[in-house]
Amino acid sequence: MEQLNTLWMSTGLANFEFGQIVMMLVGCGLLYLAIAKNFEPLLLVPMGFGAILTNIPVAGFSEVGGLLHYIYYAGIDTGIFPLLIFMGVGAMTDFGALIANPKTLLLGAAAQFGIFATLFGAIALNAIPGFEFSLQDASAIAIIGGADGPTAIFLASKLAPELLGAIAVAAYSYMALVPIIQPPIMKAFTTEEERKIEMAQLRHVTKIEKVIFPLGVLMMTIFFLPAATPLVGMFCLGNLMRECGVVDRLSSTAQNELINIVTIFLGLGVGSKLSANAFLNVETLGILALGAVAFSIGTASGVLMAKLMNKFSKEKVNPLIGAAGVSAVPMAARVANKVGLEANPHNFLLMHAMGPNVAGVLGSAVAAGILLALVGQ
Amino acid sequence: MEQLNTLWMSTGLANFEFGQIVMMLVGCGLLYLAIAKNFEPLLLVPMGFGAILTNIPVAGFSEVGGLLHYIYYAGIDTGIFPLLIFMGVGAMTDFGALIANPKTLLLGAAAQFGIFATLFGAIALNAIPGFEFSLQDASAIAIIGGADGPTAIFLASKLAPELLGAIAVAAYSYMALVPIIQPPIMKAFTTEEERKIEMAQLRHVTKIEKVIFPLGVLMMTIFFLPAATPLVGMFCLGNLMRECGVVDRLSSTAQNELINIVTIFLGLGVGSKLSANAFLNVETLGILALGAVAFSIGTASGVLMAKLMNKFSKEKVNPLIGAAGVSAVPMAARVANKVGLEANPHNFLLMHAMGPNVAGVLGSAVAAGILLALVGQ
Amino acid sequence: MEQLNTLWMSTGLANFEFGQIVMMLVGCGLLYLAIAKNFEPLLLVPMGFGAILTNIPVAGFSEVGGLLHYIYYAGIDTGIFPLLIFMGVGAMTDFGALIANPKTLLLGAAAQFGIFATLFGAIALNAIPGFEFSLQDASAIAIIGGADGPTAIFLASKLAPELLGAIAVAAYSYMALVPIIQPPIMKAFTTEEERKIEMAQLRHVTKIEKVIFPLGVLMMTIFFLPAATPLVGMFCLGNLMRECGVVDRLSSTAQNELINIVTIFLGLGVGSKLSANAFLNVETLGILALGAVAFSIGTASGVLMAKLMNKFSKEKVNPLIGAAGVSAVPMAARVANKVGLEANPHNFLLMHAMGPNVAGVLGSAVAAGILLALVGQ
Amino acid sequence: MENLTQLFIDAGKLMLAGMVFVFAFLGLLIIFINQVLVKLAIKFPDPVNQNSRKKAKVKTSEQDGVSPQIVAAISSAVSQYRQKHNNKE
Amino acid sequence: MENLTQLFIDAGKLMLAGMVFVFAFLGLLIIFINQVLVKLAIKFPDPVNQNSRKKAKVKTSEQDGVSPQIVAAISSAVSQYRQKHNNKE
Amino acid sequence: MENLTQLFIDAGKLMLAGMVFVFAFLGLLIIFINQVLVKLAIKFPDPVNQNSRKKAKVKTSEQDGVSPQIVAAISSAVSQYRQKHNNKE
Ligand code: NA
Ligand code: NA
Ligand code: NA
Repeated sequence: MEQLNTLWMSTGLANFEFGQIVMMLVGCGLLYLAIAKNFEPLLLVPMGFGAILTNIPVAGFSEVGGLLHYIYYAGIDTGIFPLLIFMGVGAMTDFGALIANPKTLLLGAAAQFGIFATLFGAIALNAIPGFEFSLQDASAIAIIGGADGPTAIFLASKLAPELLGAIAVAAYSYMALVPIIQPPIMKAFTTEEERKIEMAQLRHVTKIEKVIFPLGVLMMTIFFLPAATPLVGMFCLGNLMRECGVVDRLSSTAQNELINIVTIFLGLGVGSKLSANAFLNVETLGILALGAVAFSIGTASGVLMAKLMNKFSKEKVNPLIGAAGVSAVPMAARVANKVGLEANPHNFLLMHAMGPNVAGVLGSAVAAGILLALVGQ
Repeated sequence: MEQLNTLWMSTGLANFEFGQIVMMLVGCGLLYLAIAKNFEPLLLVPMGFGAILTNIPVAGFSEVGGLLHYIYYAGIDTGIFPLLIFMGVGAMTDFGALIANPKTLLLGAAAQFGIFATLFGAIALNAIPGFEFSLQDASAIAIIGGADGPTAIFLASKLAPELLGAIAVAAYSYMALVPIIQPPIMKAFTTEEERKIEMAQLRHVTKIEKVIFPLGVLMMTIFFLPAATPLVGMFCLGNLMRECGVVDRLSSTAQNELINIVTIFLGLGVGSKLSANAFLNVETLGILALGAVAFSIGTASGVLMAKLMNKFSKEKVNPLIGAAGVSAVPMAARVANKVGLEANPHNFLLMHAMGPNVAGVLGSAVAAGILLALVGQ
Repeated sequence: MEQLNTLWMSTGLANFEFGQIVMMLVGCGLLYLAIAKNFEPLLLVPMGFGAILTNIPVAGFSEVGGLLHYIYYAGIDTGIFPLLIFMGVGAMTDFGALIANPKTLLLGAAAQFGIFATLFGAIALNAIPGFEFSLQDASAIAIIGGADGPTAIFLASKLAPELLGAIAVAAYSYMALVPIIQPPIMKAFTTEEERKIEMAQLRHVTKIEKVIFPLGVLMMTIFFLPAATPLVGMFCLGNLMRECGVVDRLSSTAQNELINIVTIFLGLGVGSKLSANAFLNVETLGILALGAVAFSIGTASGVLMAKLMNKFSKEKVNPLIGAAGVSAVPMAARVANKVGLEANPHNFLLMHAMGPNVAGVLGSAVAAGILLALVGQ
Repeated sequence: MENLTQLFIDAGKLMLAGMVFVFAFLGLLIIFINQVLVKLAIKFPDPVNQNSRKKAKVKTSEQDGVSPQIVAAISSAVSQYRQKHNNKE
Repeated sequence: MENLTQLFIDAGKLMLAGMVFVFAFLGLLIIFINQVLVKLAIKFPDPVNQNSRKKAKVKTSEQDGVSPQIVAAISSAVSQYRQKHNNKE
Repeated sequence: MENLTQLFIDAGKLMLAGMVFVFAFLGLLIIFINQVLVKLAIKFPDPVNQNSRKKAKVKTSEQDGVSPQIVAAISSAVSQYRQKHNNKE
């Protein structure tokens, strides 16, 4: 009967390509990591699901007229979704610990070496046949070292959209792996004594400081790095709404319903870039390797910077909190706290580590702006 | 004075066409049913209001630049709104009763005969002068028998957008009329004895079953019916977010704020298709008649299937729950429970009826996929 | 090193134009008024921030591809955002006081003289060299006298988009200044005796009245002024959702999450029109002056109308509540209450003032419709 | 200057037409309220029974010490609270 | 009329193919549940410990009179309430 | 190969310029905090009065047994709960 034949010809079974099957397994793998291993589930659940949907034969989710096509072009290609996420993250961020101990900004700065070293590493990979990363590609890959999801997605969508899928997978996977990647590096670069250092309690930060801070950050970004103002600007808007105290209902919506809605769409849209021909190649392996390198170098740089600061300052800093400079808020700060407690059960570093942690968010947004200004056309 | 004259010439009174007045009364009728009779108010309030707005002379709500024009083309023509609603419905759906008693899937399958019989009936109407339904039109009308709002809107927007208004009115009206349409049919096809059948308590369903179930449904849809993956995929995404336990804030947003926002827009957009020349014709009468037929046949098929199953199985099924196979969640399940209680005051069928009820949702999404695959171009 | 040079050439410092700096200061001024002085912060915080962002050199927020460009053209140029805000405001509005005392509609009508007198005034300004307001421009400016933010933004975006920034600044600033602008005018036009007038308690308003009222308003607008139906229609939809009692979850979303999301975007989008060449000119000064005139005339007209009504009616009206006819809900009603208490400590006018207050919202929406019908092309 | 005179005339006409229309419209609304709504209110008064039934319900549940709705609300609030205070993004 | 006959034949075929497919699909789903899910449920039963631990937790906190989560929920509800009842727009 | 060398040089320059800039930027932020914010904090300390007033308020209401805000919050939570648990879609 021709109807059943037409139906059969329209089935997935009759139309599967090998690469699509593999990519669906990748999508299932992401779902497994998210659900069973709790790897950044808020993004990886929709992203893994999007990876499955985009690889369905015949259905055309990512072709003109398909749902994921609309989502990608309306929200990610334009940069709107990562910027809205960033606004929500800004509304969730408390800069109090950073303002109370501004020196920790240097730790957040040092950890960005993970980004720029990885940029160099990505170019170095070109020496191996099969790799042909342009400076744009290398920059987009390097931002994985920023350990900040929306920043990575924003930059990759501008500089190397065809690598977006792999970069997002790497960025979120390593952010989830922070508790496994960081501790050995932190211990390798510190002595038992250093890990025991206790830090003075942070001073009280007044409301006006918290209100003026995001405006000051925005002004400096305007003066020195306009290319970073989309990211930093939306982040500061969210933070200002949080701290100013007169628009609590907007702040609450930005950090709850709005960020939730956008997260679902962002995940689906990023997942739609996980197609076989964009993901199943040697470059993806290179990106995954470089991502691990980036996190490791960033962690080490933060720790070493803290040790350097201790050479020049009376007030000692526990070098463990330097590792939190990679951002990955608030996971990296919690890791610093945990490793600190292992060395000294009375040493609570969490609040101290929040300083470099949020400094790392600013640092990687600034780094993204530099890359946009220098290699974006 | 020319200003007052210009004002007069721009009034509705000076520009009304007869059809517009009638359609406004139809819109008011929908509002009346929604508010006074509680007919699916969440959709019918915005839809009735949209019907009024779209028929205002001069205002141009549904012309280029008008609000309803934007809503319709951004959200309904693209299919985005019904798919988002379906995601939210998925996040609200508990498949526990279905997994505990999988046989009830057959009831959900049987009830879809309401769809395909109606398809045949719509073509049969062509024998009457004045009706000229294409196979596409007939398919879009038939889906009313699926008793599932977003599925009907999605399919109609793809196959017969000019009939969308009438189809949506029929689908939601009959869904609201389920407590009136179904009981006489249920009683006509069952004996008092059958209605008294008590069913064994359902087994406990574990978390892993509930997590894997939506993924299994999606995989089977991918293998056998990719054309249904937009509907089934978004439904399963919502259900996975609900059950996986790691993205509760996304699941909550999907079933509350997001679905509410989209419902307002969906109702307005569907209402905008209730224009006089699309609605005030004999075809609408045909659609309303066919819709009633579809619900009745679906109900009867579900009941008869249950009786057939009892012929071949030791574990008896109360045939009343077969009627819930048309979906119309959770109204049809409640109706089955109520009719069951009339026959046997100790017989609580609600949980048992939820099985065929949610099976009916899957069944009509599958049926929609079949129609898309076979008659969509 | 060329990289640092490229970076320097891309900094804001190397690219600033004088006008951009001034406009950023204007943006900071709006933020100051919003945060420190509590001037309509829900709109002025995102709007002030948007003014800063749009004036950043190099970043191109409001150019093709920029975030604010997308927001403006998707939401404000189309009119969607102000209409959604208006729907939310409708869902927040209780017409009970107005229905209980319908005479107060005349106060809301009288206060609209502020709009039409200002229209005349704007044309009169053309006598001064430097001003060249068209009838469209004058109408958009005049609507400031409506004391209703979304109405002003909607009309200005249709009639004079290049003046939108200045009009929004004036409208929201004067709305915030209502407690300062109105009392002296109210006292100047009333005697101590009049201010002491106590009013009878309002009758109970039934549910059916509140449900039918928005539909009646919509019908009258359709009959007599279709050009006002976008504004009035969305307002009435929100109000109907509020009062009908069967779609509470839609109503709640419309007055919370949806209005919050749209407010953030609306503020940013309006702020993006605060560019130097559109704002830094003598016309802006004219607009600010005319705005103050509009509020003053509207206040006086409302008060005088109340005194006139007292001449012809036994049941006396406290003329102070006439001032609430300008709308600026609920601030103007509170001001009337406060001034009333000063004259008579036992005289609570708040509920009585809510009648003209919400009548003013309808009145200015009607006035906007008239202007659209007569001077919109 | 002629142009300005014309504009003045137009603005004046607009002012007059506008105020006439606004008063006519809101005046009609007064009639609508007095003629239609008030009569509707008399024909369909608010259902008193339902309210008292509701009150009765509430009373019963309050006699138990804690209303089940309040328990539900609090548990819902707890779950909302937990959700909102999860780790960011 | 020929056209109508053809349509009838097409509709009939569609009906047949559709019902066969729907039953096949949902029938396979039965097999999936019985063969896959049930076995998974046996292999990975719901963690009983965790539940009892949770219950224990709740008990402890209830013994204190007021659970800290309820306090948190109420304060969250209070702040939500305040927010939502701010002056409009 | 020449191309690769050039890329290496570019990457190296980028690395250097980037790290210099990041340190300069965040370093300036330190100065901003120490020079501007700290002084602001001294000039405009957090209003102590307001806090103590708030505390006083809370105390008063707590003395009544149940704060009106908590009552409001619970009733709001109840209505939210009801709404969310309405029948689907
Ligand atoms: Na970072
Ligand atoms: Na169905
Ligand atoms: Na007004």
